[in-house]
Amino acid sequence: MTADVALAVADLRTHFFTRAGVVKAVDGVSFTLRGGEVLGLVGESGSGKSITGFSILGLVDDPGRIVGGSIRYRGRELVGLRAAELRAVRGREIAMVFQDPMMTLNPMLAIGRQMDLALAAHGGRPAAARRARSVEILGRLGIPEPARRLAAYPHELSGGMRQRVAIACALLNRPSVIIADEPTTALDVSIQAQILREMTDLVRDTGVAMIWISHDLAVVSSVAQRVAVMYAGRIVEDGPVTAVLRGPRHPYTRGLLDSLPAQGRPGEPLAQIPGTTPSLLTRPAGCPFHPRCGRATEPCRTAEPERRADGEHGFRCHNPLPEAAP
Amino acid sequence: MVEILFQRLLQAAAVMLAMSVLVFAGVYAIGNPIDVLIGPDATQAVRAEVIARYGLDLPLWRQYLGFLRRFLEGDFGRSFVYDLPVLDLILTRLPATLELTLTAVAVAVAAGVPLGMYAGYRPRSAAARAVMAASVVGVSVPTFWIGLILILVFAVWLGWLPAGGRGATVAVLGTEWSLLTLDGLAHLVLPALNLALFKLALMIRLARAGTLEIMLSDTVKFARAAGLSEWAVLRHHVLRLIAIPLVTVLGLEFASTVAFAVVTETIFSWPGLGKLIIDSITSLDRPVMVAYLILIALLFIVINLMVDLAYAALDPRLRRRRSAS
Amino acid sequence: MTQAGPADSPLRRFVGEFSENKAALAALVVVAAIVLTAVFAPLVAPQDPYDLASLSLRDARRPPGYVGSGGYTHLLGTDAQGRDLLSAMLFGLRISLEMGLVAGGLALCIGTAAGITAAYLGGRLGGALMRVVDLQLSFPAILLAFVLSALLGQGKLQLIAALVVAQYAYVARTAHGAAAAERHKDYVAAALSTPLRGRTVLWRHILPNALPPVIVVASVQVAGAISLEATLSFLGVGLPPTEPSLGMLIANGFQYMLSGRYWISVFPGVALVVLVTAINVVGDQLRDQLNPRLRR
Amino acid sequence: QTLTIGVRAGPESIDPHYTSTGTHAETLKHVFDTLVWAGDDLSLQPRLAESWTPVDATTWEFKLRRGVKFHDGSDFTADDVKFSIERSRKISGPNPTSVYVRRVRDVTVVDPYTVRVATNGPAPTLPNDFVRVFIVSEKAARDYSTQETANPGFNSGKAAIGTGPYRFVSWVPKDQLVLERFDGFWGGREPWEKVVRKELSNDAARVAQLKAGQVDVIARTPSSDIATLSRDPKLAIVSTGTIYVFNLEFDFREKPPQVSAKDGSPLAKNPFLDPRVREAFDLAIDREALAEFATEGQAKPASQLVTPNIFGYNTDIPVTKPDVARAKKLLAEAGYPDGFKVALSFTSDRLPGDKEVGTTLAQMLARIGVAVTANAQPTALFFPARQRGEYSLAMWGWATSTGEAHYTLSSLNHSFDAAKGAGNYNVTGYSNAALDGIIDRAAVALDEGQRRGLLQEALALTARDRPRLPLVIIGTAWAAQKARVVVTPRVDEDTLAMNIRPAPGR
Amino acid sequence: MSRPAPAATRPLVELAGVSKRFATPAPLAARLLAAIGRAGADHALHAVEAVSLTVARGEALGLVGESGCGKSTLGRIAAGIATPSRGRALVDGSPVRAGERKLTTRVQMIFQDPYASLDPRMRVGDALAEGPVAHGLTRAREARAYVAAWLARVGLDPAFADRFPHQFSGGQRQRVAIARALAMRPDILVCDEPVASLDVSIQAQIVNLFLALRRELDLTLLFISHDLGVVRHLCDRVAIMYLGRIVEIGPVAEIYAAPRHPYTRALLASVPRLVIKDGPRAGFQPIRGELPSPFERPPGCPYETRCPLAVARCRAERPALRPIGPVLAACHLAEGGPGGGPAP
Ligand SMILES: Nc1ncnc2c1ncn2[C@@H]1O[C@H](COP(=O)(O)OP(=O)(O)OP(=O)(O)O)[C@@H](O)[C@H]1O
Ligand SMILES: Nc1ncnc2c1ncn2[C@@H]1O[C@H](COP(=O)(O)OP(=O)(O)OP(=O)(O)O)[C@@H](O)[C@H]1O
Ligand SMILES: [Mg+2]
Ligand SMILES: [Mg+2]
Repeated sequence: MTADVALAVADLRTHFFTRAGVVKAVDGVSFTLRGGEVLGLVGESGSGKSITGFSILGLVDDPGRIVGGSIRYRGRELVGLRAAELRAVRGREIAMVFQDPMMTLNPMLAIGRQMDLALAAHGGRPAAARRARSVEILGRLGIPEPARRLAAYPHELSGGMRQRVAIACALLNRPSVIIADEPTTALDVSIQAQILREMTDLVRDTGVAMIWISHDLAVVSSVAQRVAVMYAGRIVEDGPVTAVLRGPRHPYTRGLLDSLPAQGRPGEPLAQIPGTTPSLLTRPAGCPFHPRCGRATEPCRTAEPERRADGEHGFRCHNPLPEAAP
Repeated sequence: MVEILFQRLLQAAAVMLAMSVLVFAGVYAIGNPIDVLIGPDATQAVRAEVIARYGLDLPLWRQYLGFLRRFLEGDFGRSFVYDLPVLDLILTRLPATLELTLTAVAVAVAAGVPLGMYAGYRPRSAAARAVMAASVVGVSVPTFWIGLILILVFAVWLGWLPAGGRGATVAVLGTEWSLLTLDGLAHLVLPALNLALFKLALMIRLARAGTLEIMLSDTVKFARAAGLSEWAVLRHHVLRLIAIPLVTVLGLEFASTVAFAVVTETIFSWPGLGKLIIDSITSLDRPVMVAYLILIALLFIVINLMVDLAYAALDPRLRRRRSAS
Repeated sequence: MTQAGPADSPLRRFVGEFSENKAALAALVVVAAIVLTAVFAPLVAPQDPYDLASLSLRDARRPPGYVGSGGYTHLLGTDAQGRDLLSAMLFGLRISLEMGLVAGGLALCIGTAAGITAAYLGGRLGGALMRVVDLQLSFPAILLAFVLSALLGQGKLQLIAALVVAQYAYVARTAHGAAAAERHKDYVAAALSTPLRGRTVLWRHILPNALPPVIVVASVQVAGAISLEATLSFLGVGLPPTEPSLGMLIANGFQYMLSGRYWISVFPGVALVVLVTAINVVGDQLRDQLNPRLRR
Repeated sequence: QTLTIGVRAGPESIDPHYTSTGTHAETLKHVFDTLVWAGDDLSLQPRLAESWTPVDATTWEFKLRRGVKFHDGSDFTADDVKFSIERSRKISGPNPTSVYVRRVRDVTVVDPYTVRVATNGPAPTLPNDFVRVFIVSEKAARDYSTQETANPGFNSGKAAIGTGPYRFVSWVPKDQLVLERFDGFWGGREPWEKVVRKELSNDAARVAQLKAGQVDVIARTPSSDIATLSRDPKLAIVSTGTIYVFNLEFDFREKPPQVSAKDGSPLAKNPFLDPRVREAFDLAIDREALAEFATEGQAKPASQLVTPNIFGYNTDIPVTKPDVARAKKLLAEAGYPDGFKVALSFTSDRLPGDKEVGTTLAQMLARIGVAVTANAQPTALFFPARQRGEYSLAMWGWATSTGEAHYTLSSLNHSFDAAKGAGNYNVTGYSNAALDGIIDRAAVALDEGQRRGLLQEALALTARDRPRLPLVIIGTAWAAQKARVVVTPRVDEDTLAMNIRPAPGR
Repeated sequence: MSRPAPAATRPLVELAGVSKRFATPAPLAARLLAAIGRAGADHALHAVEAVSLTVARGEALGLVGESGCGKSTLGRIAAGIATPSRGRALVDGSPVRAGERKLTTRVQMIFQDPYASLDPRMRVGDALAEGPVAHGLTRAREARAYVAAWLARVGLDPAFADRFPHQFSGGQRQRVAIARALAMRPDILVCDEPVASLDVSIQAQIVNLFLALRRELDLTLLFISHDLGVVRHLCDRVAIMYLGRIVEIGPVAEIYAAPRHPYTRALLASVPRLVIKDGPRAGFQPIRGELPSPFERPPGCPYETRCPLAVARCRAERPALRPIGPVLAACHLAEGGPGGGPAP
């Protein structure tokens, strides 16, 4: 099984050294991603999902820094690589897609040009071959008349098409890992459905591994095989998606599920998680979720829970919820 | 097309009208040009005769209407001082000024944009700070002073370059250009540099501000995530994105470039429009002033038009909307 | 981000951030020192350059260190009128600062008002207003100043008027750009939908939000005003020669540059560069700090 | 062999009759000759006329030089003289050359080498006027002698045919004039094959180009640079006094616009009407100091409005010695123990040292308790404002360009009289009947000795009454590449290629 | 449906045939290029076309549709922020807006992005007090207490009045925006995607707040969202928009249970559902085809280009909204009777 691991992140810590203090955006994240697997990364806003993604690619902006941990891509350590070596990994081995395609695509360049730049960055191929590859990928993603589209500018495309172009850019160099950071959040449901469909097909057909970052549990549940729930910079629960969603062991995951409107009856108040997101600057001692947790006990206030596992289903909680009946 | 051109022409006409009224009123308020031009020994009779000959005895509005009428017939009038058609006087000097200002702008862009982009790319580096500090000096030190220092250093002390004048020229398409001869280029270097310094500082600042902002954008992050080298990111993405504000400001700054050319041309004895206009101001040569300002207004409008076209060339959003299928 | 503690007052944070840039802090200290010496010039300066009777022509154009007929050492030498250059510079700084601040301030007010109003009005009316501003920009400032001082005569007020007319257009454009961007933001729509009166929204919401870039431009404009004033002096339409501004001193000393009496022009030049550089460095830091995207 | 000269300003046209500006005449002296020549010290010398004599009170006869050729090879004759004199009446730019022939009634060709000029009334100084009357070729210029055709004809070179030592090649206004040697010049070949006159109006630019070796000679070297330039072993400085004298003029009108008490309140009457005040001002001025410090030794103290080489100069008038104590006393006696306030206006860009002298004057007047605000103005603003009578105290330079004092006295100090054409430049309202009488008599005195006496008397009277105070005589200097050229100075500041010779040993 | 529909009184909000066109003023260069034939000149953009709808007092109407279909524009017209190009927006029979001025304080709006809708340089207390003071709802002296009361009402600490918007979290900011709208004591609240930018746990708080406000203040809501789940939870009726038009409108339960319009059906099918069962997952059934450009409208049914069922008539004739069972739908193929949509 280990041979099949595409990406192994262990105890990753990425901190931002701001004037106000050190923001521990990612603070001890560990997970593994197998080839051909989709890992959903969920959690509320600001819990460190995106920074985890950026850390893997070495794209953390000033004043942020990876202060500890390891990221192994197919057994090769990425933390501490030189800039040029990292650049060779980016796009070639691990690619990334961002939330808002309008912000990520350069409005001043034709999409063909942008794809060409991404291809040329990894060298070698003649221009005609690069063009053919671009056309191929666009076609693969269900864009009609891909050859003609190369000359189009982002503003000439609909939102859904733009996002497909962004995804195409990520796929160009046949990476084996894709980090998709909320790629459908900016889109409305009907387009989101299209993209989800194409991405699942893609994973099935090419065997690429994917980290799908989202805060929409429903989306994650329909694309991912495994899920990791982040809270305040670390993963509090992880495991096969059905197991976690059917029987969450961590109260935070439970709270997330309960607050979905689909869970309540129309017109009735929804269940909500009390309190507010903790500041990553002054993280509460013990379990970071304890101020909002109905099940918190004394150890929660003092001791940080270690990951416990129940088969493939892991969680960090002193008082986990009971296992759901299968 | 016709409508747009018409609109632009109308705008040009309005600007020119305003300019000419301003100059007429201004010169009128300063005094009678003849008082500057005429010798002290001229009798009252001669003085009156000359004033009448130049039409300066008429009420201002009649002088102005006369000017307008002739202008509409395509006659800009003749210089009080030289009795030459003003248009000839200006057109023979225009190439020199254009050559100077365009070279200066080119230098400013060619040097300012890369420097500014570097300063924006590594804002906290010592080199970037040095560039920014130097650019401050560029905007703060008066042009005439820098000009003299340049002359002192490069012409007088080192003797590398001529201290002034235009040097050999080559006629191309009926106008003389010094850009095309070695001697001409040697003469062009210092004044162009002098004039460029101010713009250079501006370009550096603009390019830095734009780069600083864009380096933080998702576009750049996405490009980096695709494995693009930093050079490719700067060259292909950032440069494209900062081009539009740069072009806008350049267009706007054109008028001031020409204005500072006045100073530079004076220091370097550059036979361009700037020297002509300063001299015509000091001799109250009204027809030259009016024609010059009208020309500048025209130039400004043309530049604005070109900026708009450059927008269209640079910004695909302004280009043709391809139909969806 | 959102986790700002309540104790973290914006001002404190601002000051803290500012003082982190050592260069900017130093520049601020320089500006403050210069302003102070300028304000207290009459107390600091060895000589009163306005008192013509106290000047002696025999002391004219003496190099730094010369002991003049007044019995004291001219640390920076004397100028063409026998003025102690140090004193002249101190007083000159005063005038330059005054001119820069007054002209810059007026240009700021007028330009902001014009730009913001045009942005608020929008449409044809606002467009027409901005056309006027464009027209102003097309008219070379130097010529404008020349005509103005010819019209109004020589003097500080006239020069300030000329500088303001020459510079307000830049502020107006910046203000217009900033305000036009703010104009279409939701908080303006929200205020208008209350409904509040247009004027109220203009002053209370649009103005404060459009101001930061304008202030930065203004800090450059103060420097620009000082430098433009020097250029006008060079062209012969500056201040009266008995009221030496820094620019005036530089322009007057210009003719001695080739003859090796560098100090008459260089010392005021250096003072001008230091002052303007310091103002600009402070302005740059302010700009970077006011840019929320560069915030940490 | 090319000679490159850097001058302040060049011609305004190639037509010598177009305008009477000094620099215009200076330039065209290379191409065209005059009947009478003003020598380096302004003494009258034969040129195209070998001699001139008054035939009667209103007629002068000029004997012309023989064997003179125009640049096109044709002969110079009396017809060309008649044509040229008449032409200079018809052609007129902003500054008509007709002033030089205003006293000419008509011209008669006696024979090809003799002309007679009849004048309106006695014109003893006609030869002085003729120093500026250029002779053009009738043949070449006939078709270019209307207001419209003159400039195009001459500027294109078609009509620019003279008898001078150089012929016209090309001219770009405000840039440069190119001349080449005329081998058929009657006075012998010039040493320079080609002469380039560059207009370098900015002082620093001129000096810089000289230092950079781009020009051989520059005219009007800035006084501030003379000391350094003369220390340069490669350069030589030649200087001379000029015919320019700075003067300080008082306002004689009842209500002077720029005079007030020190607190700004109006004064009961114009203080300048009191001779004691004018004397006090005279005594306040240290002319030695002005000359030595304000102009860095380039100027000389002046005792009167004309310079020593001018006809009519009065050697008996001394330079006023400064006496601050007495000046203060006189002011007190006149009723101004605390002085008063006045604006002193002066040109700032016209003549070497004008700004410095102006500001220095302000200092000197401050010493006797007069509060002076210095108002330095560009020429373009100064003269129109002065003409409008806006100034109450003005300082500016005047040149006796005709070489005789009558010109100066009648223009500046004679009462303004439009009919007589007198006092053309007197805008101060000064009027002194006695002085007017002397000046008028000098105008028609044919006898040189008598005329000289009258002019000297008028100058003496002026020195006593002080309508305006002479300050300093302006000096001028040429700087040249020592190894290449030698310059002989001229008091009228003309920079002529004819006065520049290759350095010996070259 | 959890609550009986309010009694059929006279509607409180009435939009009568409103349209909104944006005459996109092309930049000069574009026009210039257009003039020399390099580009097609831009047409006016129809953001909203001939929409008529009513909302009864106390009712909550959800407005759902694809991004860019004109929801916000319609909301802005209803709230009196934008002037319709044609048609009128009425509250209680009187116009909301005349010329460039909004006339009433009875309609208030909550904007899509709470951060953008708060003046970043104004303390929220001042922002909240500004409107009520200007309209005499409270006096300047009492404004603090007034503001504090409303902050408390939306569940915020009254001490927050002295903070700046950036010092709040997303959910708190949205509450501030709600408090600002409520402080004007409106009868009608137009909410433009108030939960779209929030994540689930905060979204639940806001949804609960709206539920409470409806109950306690008898507010009438126009609730814009593309989150079908939230709309179902909160609203009585729902209107589905497509390309500036309403294609279906009716009671929430009816429409969710049996959508008549093929677009509504596709939309509902696209909503991702939480999958908690093991085994193969149901594939998505995304809407095929592309959205036509809002600049170039097809003459027939706007949905025709993507509709799997389209027939010739759909291409030629634009369907009108007509009653089909308990709902109104604009589809030629929809039939009356329960669940009587066109057969897939
Ligand atoms: N440049 C920065 N400086 C300081 N803190 C930062 C910076 N960038 C991110 N952070 C902090 O890191 C934390 C994690 O941010 P991240 O973007 O990973 O959150 P996220 O889980 O992706 O949230 P969202 O769902 O909103 O995208 C945030 O709390 C944020 O405050
Ligand atoms: N001020 C405007 N000028 C020009 N076009 C506009 C303007 N406002 C909106 N539009 C256009 O009108 C159409 C409808 O916009 P609107 O904001 O109402 O959509 P929406 O349904 O609210 O979309 P979203 O879900 O993205 O908020 C869009 O195509 C939009 O581009
Ligand atoms: Mg994120
Ligand atoms: Mg919207």
